[in-house]
Amino acid sequence: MENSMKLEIPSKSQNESFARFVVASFASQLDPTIEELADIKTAVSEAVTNAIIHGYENTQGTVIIKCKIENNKLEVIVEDKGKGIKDIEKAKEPFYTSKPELERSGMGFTVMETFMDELEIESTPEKGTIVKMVKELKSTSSKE
Amino acid sequence: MENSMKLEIPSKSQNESFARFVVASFASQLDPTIEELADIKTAVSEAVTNAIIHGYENTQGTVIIKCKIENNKLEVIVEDKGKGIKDIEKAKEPFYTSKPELERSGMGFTVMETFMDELEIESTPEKGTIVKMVKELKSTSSKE
Amino acid sequence: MQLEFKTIDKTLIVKFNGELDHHTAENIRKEIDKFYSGNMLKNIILDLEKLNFMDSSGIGLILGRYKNVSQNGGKLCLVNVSPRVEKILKMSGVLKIVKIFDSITKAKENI
Amino acid sequence: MQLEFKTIDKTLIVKFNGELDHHTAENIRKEIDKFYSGNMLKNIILDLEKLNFMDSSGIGLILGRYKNVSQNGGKLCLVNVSPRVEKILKMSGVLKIVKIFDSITKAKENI
Ligand SMILES: Nc1ncnc2c1ncn2[C@@H]1O[C@H](COP(=O)(O)OP(=O)(O)O)[C@@H](O)[C@H]1O
Ligand SMILES: Nc1ncnc2c1ncn2[C@@H]1O[C@H](COP(=O)(O)OP(=O)(O)O)[C@@H](O)[C@H]1O
Repeated sequence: MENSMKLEIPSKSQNESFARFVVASFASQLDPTIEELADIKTAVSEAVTNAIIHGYENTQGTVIIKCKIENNKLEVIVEDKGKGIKDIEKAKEPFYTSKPELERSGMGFTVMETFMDELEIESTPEKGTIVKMVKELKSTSSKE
Repeated sequence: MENSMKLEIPSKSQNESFARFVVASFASQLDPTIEELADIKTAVSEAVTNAIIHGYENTQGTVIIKCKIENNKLEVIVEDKGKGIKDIEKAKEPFYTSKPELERSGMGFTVMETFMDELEIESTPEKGTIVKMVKELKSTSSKE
Repeated sequence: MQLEFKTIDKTLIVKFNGELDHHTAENIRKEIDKFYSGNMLKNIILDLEKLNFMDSSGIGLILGRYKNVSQNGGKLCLVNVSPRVEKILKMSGVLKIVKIFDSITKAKENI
Repeated sequence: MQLEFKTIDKTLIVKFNGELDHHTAENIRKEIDKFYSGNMLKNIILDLEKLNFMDSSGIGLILGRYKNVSQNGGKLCLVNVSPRVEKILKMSGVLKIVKIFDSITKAKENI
């Protein structure tokens, strides 16, 4: 099966739930387990939240979410044209956050890595950030 | 309340249900009644189906769906870069269909007009079609 | 969309469960037509109780089955039609030629 | 997200109902802190039975309440934690300082 979609939303925090809901609903054509669906929702929530609070720092911007299905693989890309990440390795460290005052835990990237099979971060300071995640769905492959 | 979103999907018929689902979920922030939500879903289903079967005639293309919320108004735009409509007035007539062999009823635009408050069609042959629909949600306005 | 087929005498009863749009209509049409002609049936009753969504593709589907059944000297009836589906069918004038009944029993009495 | 507040002695019990993300966390934080300090309470029990979704914003929320309660000489406990939420909390090490109990009764015994 092959399919794709692209969603663009303004960087408002109320759209975090909408974004993960749309991706989950797109992913549901792969017939995921409840657990897999929750993994995807959580990872998308992290990436979209980061785009909103770190990328755009609560200014107006557009968050772009691209999804692709190929066989039993779901690829999710979350993109912002915000301030970017200077040190990606440091950003990925558990507990590192640049916004402790917002009660961020610094665990966003760790959650994405744990719940998805692949995580790739591309970022250019003052240009923006692209987070690519891949999840292989076991349910479909075993049914085929 | 103000919000917006843009969704792009390939012109595959399996995406018809996904498209109406996403728009309904976006519209749900206006707290619509079940009836209003069903109206929106039905109208979106008609417009997206038209883009797929008439606009792209089952060839590969992209269907673009834009939604905007302003106060208690939902605007939905469904766009394709397909073959376009030569005679819009004729196309809007009940029972007119160019694809009777597909068991189309020619009632798509009539359904859109009935279930939404405004319908605007812009089309250029060989360039594509833009269908704009507006629905005013009673539920929200009465709550404000 | 899930379809459940049942026959009583020469009448095919089809229970719809799911959403009827252009995408699902294609398959529904094929399955109904195959069952109908494969079993040499005459009438069709469509039970729409569990039809959660229908757009104008439903009009075409119902009219198409009406034509097949009529050519065969049979009747097409609808049962358990929600107000919403009825509204769409009314718009199209389908209800002038296809009748709605409250129950399968009543539909059968009228066939 | 809907919050239900209850107090027993100096303990605040908060029942979560809905989804905890960055968007809802802001409001949850404000409401809990207001109720906690406004009523001069000491301990907090968070009942997560009806928490349908939580991302890493939940870690920050729980740690933040833990700090407030600790400064006040009180304790923070969690009850009815789903395996999924527990997994996220374990990742972050929160469970080394905040304890999970099976029921509100058990949590209260341990305060
Ligand atoms: N889209 C982004 N744009 C800019 N900076 C980002 C982005 N995503 C993450 N970061 C940086 O990486 C850090 C770590 O991110 P994360 O692990 O998700 O933790 P948290 O969101 O809790 O801070 C953030 O604090 C921020 O400095
Ligand atoms: N997006 C589109 N691109 C090209 N032609 C279209 C499009 N939408 C509608 N049309 C034309 O208008 C006619 C009427 O559309 P409609 O009322 O929805 O009925 P139906 O889809 O059942 O044919 C179609 O048969 C087609 O010729």
